Amino acid sequence: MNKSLPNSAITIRVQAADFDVNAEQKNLRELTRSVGAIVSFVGLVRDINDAVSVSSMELEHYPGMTERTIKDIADKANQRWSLLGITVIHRIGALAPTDQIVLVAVSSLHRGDAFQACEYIMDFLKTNAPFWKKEKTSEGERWVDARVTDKKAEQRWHQ
Amino acid sequence: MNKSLPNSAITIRVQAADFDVNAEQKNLRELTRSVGAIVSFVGLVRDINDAVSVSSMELEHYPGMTERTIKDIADKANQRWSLLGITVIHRIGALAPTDQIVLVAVSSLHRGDAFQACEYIMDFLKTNAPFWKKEKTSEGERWVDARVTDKKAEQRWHQ
Amino acid sequence: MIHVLFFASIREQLQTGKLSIELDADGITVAGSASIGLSVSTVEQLIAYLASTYDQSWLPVLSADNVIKAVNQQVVDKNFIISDGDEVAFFPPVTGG
Amino acid sequence: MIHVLFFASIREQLQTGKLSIELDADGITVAGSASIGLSVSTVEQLIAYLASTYDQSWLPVLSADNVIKAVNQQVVDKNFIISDGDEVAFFPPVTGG
Repeated sequence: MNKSLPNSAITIRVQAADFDVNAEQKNLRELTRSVGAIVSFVGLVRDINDAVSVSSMELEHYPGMTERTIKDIADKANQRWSLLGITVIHRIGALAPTDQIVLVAVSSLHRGDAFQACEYIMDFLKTNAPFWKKEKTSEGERWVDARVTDKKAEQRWHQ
Repeated sequence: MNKSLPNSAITIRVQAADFDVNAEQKNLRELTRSVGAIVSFVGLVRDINDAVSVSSMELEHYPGMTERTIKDIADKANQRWSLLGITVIHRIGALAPTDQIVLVAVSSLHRGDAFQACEYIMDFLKTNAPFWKKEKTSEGERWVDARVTDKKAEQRWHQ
Repeated sequence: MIHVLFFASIREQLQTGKLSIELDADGITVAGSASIGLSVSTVEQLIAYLASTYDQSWLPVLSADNVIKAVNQQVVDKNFIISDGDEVAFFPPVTGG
Repeated sequence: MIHVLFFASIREQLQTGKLSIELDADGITVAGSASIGLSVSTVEQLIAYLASTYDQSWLPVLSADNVIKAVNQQVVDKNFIISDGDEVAFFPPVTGG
């Protein structure tokens, strides 16, 4: 396993602005000409959550701890699989349905590593990174509840 | 399981031209405002394969059977997981290191389905879709050998 | 000085986002107030102190099982010992991504 | 008429990408030639016929274990029965993606 991914190959950003998947993948492709696989996850704001119509949401976070938690997750993924680059971008502030929320993009020589690491990073980000969603819905404002399925997704990796 | 993904939500293209990941993801996002997750795989031409330097490659295919095989794989993924859209684009012709070869993008309500289906489609495409790579290397031209690891990756899904 | 932060639904319930507590040799004092001489060393004791100082309604909010405690941006349990200069945060289960 | 296609390394080894075979009531004939009266019904028999008609060196190439046979763009085994109008393809293990 490659445990020597330099810090420069791990990019973590928390920002209000939207992100450009092409540009982020291009950065990963330019890190090394040996990249054979890039797996990307993009999470989007859905128009309906738990059967209630969502008109917009506000994403709150804990500045500093979010970046630190994501970096720790990325480092662990990098120890576990052979990776060439990791990019994680998470948006904060006001978002509307179909908006992009989060990007996790992982590059590697062979696809198995990138698939596993990308899902691992998302599973731990979901359950550990201090972000909170507050939805404006047809029934008023509400904080989104944490999902048991997300906790189960994380726990798979401990087995 | 959603077994009713309409044909319009499955896009399969075999083309010499490059593809634009942003544009393809945008298409998936516009299919329905309920999309919560998009997982994308991009395969790239590597500069080194089996320890030999690669200067370029030529991708040959079996016109008709490639599209038909990929459609069959996408249909099976759609029966197995709850998906909202599937896009597969595979390039043919002359390609150089760092060029994009293939895109598999899958959208769903929740990320687990998209991750699983994207990897499933790639694993079966690798072992079943009739494409062949011929590399120009520092040691001359050679047809790329099929990998045992790709066959094993496919066989996981039969268990 | 201890920096205390509250996020999301906890911040709303307490109607407070952050506050600072002055530590002195005898215990802690609210910033700008006199020391009240209460000994605080663990996160659990900090919660009791905050409730006694600000509002007893804070006790059940901050003691709830699902409230996450972090000291210096690392998740800890209620027995974690706080030191001068620490940043202590309370927040509900996270829902990003 | 049966359409026969060869791809990649097989195409290069045979120096042929495609050819057509005329089927008649008695058996098959090479397109434009007279019938040779050889009975062909399975993929395996087609391989033997192609080798006898074109070049005996084709027999080991097309009979190799790892050669994939497809009829009408579906993978089949050597015992698959060919019908008039079928498209029969021979190719090595695939390496796309």
